[in-house]
Amino acid sequence: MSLEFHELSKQVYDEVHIAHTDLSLNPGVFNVLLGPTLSGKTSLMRLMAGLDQPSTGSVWFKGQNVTGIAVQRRNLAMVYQQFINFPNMSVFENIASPLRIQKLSESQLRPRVEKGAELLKLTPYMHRKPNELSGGQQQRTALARALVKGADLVLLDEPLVNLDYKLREELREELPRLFADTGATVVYATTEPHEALLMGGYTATMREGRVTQYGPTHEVFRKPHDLATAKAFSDPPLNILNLKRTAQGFEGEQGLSLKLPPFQNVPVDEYILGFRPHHLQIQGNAKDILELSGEVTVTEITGSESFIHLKWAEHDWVAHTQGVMHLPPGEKLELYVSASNCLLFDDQEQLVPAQV
Amino acid sequence: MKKITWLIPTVYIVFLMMPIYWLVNMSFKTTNEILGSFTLWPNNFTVENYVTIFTDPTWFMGYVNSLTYVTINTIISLLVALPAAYAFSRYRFLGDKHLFFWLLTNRMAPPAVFALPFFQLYSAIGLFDTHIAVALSHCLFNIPLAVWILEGFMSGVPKELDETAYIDGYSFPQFFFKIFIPAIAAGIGVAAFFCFMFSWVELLLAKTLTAVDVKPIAATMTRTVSTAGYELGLLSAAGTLTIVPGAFVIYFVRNYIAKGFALGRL
Amino acid sequence: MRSERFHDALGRQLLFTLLILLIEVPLGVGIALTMPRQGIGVTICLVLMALPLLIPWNVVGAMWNIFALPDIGLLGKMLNGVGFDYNFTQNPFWAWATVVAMDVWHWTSLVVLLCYAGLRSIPDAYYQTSKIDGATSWQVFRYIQLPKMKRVLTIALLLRLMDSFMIYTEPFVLNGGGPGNSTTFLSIDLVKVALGQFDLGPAAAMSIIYFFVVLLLCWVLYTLMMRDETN
Amino acid sequence: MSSITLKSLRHSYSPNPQTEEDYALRKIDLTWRDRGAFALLGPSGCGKTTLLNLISGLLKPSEGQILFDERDVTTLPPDQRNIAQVFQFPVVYDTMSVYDNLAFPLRNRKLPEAELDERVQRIAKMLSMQNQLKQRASGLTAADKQKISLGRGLVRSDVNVMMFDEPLTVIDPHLKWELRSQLMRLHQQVGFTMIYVTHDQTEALTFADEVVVMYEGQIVQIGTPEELFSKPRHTFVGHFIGSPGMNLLPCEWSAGAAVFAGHRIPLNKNLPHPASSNLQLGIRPEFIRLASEGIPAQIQRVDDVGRYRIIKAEVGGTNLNIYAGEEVEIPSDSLHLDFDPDHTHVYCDGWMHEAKG
Repeated sequence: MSLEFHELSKQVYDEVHIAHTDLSLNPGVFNVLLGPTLSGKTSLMRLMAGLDQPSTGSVWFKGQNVTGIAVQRRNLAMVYQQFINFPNMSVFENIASPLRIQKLSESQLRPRVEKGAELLKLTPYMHRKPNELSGGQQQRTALARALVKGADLVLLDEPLVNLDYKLREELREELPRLFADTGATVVYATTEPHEALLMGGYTATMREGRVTQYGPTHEVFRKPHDLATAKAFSDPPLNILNLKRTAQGFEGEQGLSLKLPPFQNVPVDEYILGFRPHHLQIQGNAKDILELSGEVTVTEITGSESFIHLKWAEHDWVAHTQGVMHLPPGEKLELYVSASNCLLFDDQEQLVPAQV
Repeated sequence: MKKITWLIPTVYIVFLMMPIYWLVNMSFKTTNEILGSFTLWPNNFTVENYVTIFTDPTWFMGYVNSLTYVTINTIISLLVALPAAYAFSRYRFLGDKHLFFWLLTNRMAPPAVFALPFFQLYSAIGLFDTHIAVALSHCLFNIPLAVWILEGFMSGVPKELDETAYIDGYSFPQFFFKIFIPAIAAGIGVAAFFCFMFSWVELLLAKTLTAVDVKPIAATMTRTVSTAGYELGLLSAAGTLTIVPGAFVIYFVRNYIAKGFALGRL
Repeated sequence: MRSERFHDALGRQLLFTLLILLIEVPLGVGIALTMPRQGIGVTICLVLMALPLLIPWNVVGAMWNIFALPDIGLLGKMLNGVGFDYNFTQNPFWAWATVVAMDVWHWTSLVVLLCYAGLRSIPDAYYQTSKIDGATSWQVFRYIQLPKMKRVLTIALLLRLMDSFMIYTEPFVLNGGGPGNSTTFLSIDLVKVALGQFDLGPAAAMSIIYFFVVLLLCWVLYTLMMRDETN
Repeated sequence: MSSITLKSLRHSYSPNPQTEEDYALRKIDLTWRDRGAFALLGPSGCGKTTLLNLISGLLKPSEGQILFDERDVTTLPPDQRNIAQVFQFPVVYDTMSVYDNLAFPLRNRKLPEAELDERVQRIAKMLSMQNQLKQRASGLTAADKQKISLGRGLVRSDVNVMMFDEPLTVIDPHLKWELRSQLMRLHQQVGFTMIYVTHDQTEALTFADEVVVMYEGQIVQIGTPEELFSKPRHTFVGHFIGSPGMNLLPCEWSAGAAVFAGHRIPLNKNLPHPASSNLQLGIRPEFIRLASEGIPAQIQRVDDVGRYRIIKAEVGGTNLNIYAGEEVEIPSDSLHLDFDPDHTHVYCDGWMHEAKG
């Protein structure tokens, strides 16, 4: 295990930024921290970096307790959401800065800086100052500095959020590969579930200062342990339905009957059923457990897919389908969700596993 | 609408320039012409007044003295204000929201009140009539001002810049001198400008704390008024020369002046 | 401290402060609003306007003395030329007018510079939105420029308030606080008592009162101006 | 409400433009019909904000005309054009309450107080801000402030066009969904002509009936989201829209057909011989199917994006992306590809190669 938190918490005055977290991140892999704004991603990263000290608990890196060790003495790199570069230095000097501090000779340093600049397509701008660069180039400079340093731990705090959409797409693909060769443990914070999925590796979902789940990205996505994780990892938002257990099985709001597959027995009466927008289908098949009729409020079309916003009872749902569908508002639609795509949560919002 | 827009500043500038013009005008006149007739420009153009100033050591040493203590003051003020402003911009502590107000209370007390204690203090420790004495006394109101201006500029630099440097491995002094100071160079320029300005224009303390050796130019001029009668031409020439350093400084920091105030925290 | 002389000086001081604030602040705001926003005009305006701030205070006094003298000064000659019986060394009214004019000349630029800086920090989108909303120039001033200038305006007000209490050198050099005591403000009176008559006891007491008057005025002003910001 | 026509519009920020490069906008001809929802899409610096500011009257064009319906408004100031604009960062009058903010444009137009109140209340309800009307605007969150900016436009009945300049930049991803669908619902209710500027393809495509794609000061394509997706007229559009964008494969022309990596690619149309040899084959990842026979390809990597997967494959030294739904079985190393002929296009010097007439 590379980076570990033991009973970590962080409080600033009365505000809890991080609530009691135990976590060990896998070494040498790409880890994504996923959660909405103010869910504690940045606070956690600052504790990882040693920029802030935890209120309780400890941070361990490579088997050593690093709590309280000065930032300068930890071999790490960090890239922020804002474009942070040293304004008085050229791109070359910016990238070279951590190496200069390590007292590398010019001949050792130059090839590394040039290689880093090349990987991030900065070679033509080596002599410019940061304020003479576009936003994308500034952020590439910051990333190159983190890459070249050869740090054991690389922290990327929403580095792509202020960039143009297409540029973001491009860097999103490059980043995991760029850092894969360095052997560093990378932590990447984002608010976008889609980004987490694209980045692959491992994901830790966060909500209200807690890490709700950590594991391989696809496992967390497909088998969230609780409602908070499922919500954090869904874009468009997770569709939700309240259920009650009756003598016959489960019953939804408005007397809706469902053919739920057998779930492990949990001694509670109230449940929440969650299903992702792309699992809410408008064509049925044999495995469907839920059939209902919703009313279209708005349809959004991207050219290849449609987001159909629906109203069912008091709930606002979204169906995300492949293909273009022009549906007028007010139209009634038959909707289907299949059994394998249902997530059932108990009254404590914990996932109820299906019976094997 | 368009016409009024340039008219107001223009009229104002003309108003500002009139007394200055009159001063310059006089400085090129002979005393006889000044007292003898009223002319809008010098009829007998002369640079004699200036020659007198540049050849008489009591005159030009006044300039040297003034510039010396102003420079010393600017340096001391900045050296003290830089760390103080850094603390204010990077850390939160009780009452820092009213920083500006508390710093300003220093300016509320009249220099006249301070003149006497300063006089006694410096006399006691043998600093009386030295450049450093004047420079130190001017720190009283210049340091708060410099702290306030610098704090504004420093708050404009994200604290993530500091952190990036620490993460890169910079120690605090390395970061402060290699990265932070260049990053707020404009702010240092503006703060220096204001220190220079207030030290240069202040007279009461400067006069009280000096006697012979380091008499500032302003005091030399007062002497002219009182002892040599109204040597108006000479006085005007000396006055004109006191405007020159200020004009130079203002020209150098012209692009930062507006910014300097805008960033200050209240 | 029931000295009549002190009360007179304090009264004169308050009147003077009120007068110059009433002139300098609106004038400064007005000039800042009409200043060019870009181009070479900005530099010219800033450099020329800042010039009076950089002149040693006794030179300001001396300069105005020369400028205003009825026989050889441009201002004195002009005013007498258009039929005023202008003589600031003899007539208290003209002495006051001259001292106020001198202060306006000397310090309005500070208000201008501060306000100009405040105005520059308003993003274009605000002006564009107000244009689109159909706001008049007065509304733009009232709802956009004034709120955004509030911070710098507070600074300007406080500085001018304090410094007007400090005013000493300029009127002293101009005409020594006269004629009579008509332009003897608080600071001048203080120095007269302290250094002129070596009456250190009363001078010290006066300084303390002076300090508390300024502190009180500033605090009231500061709290009033900042009230909205905190909640 | 009105239609908007741009006639040979050009704009340069330099006073004496010499070359084409001096123009931030190079000749725009365009008509937007009344009550439509339109988007201007392009990367930063493509001229979309310039175009927006020309329409709102904040800039005067160097050449050309702008018509609202039949009326020439080229020289009119913004307040006489009856437009509303929402900027990237929220603009509110800090010292006013939410109510006064919303009422401001109406008071300036001397609307009777009763009617004004009725309208403000209605808009506040639409924006679900009824309970915040008395609050001071300065204390609100960025999202709420942006809603007010929006509301100040919606409250007016005389608006010819409502314009949005990347209005969701400051909004959290989860709130974006809510605000965007709210905006679309409002559009359906109020029916203003709306123009939405963004660099985010999802925002543009989902919002607009018709999207204008801009690139280096020029319009490269105008079309519905479907058209842009299925028939990109230029390789830039193909690349810019869709994520990942269109696969652009080098190809040759031989005996009336496109040849890619030694394979003749079937097209569903007869194309003349292209004028240039700079040819590319364009096909979107969504339109490549896995088949038992066809073009052989090597799998390099499979990215699981949750809802679907992206197969990164290689054919004769060229990389391409293939879309595979959750249900598709992906073989382990090599596979055969089948290009949908309806959605396979040939690009000549970047522009779509089409049959004449």
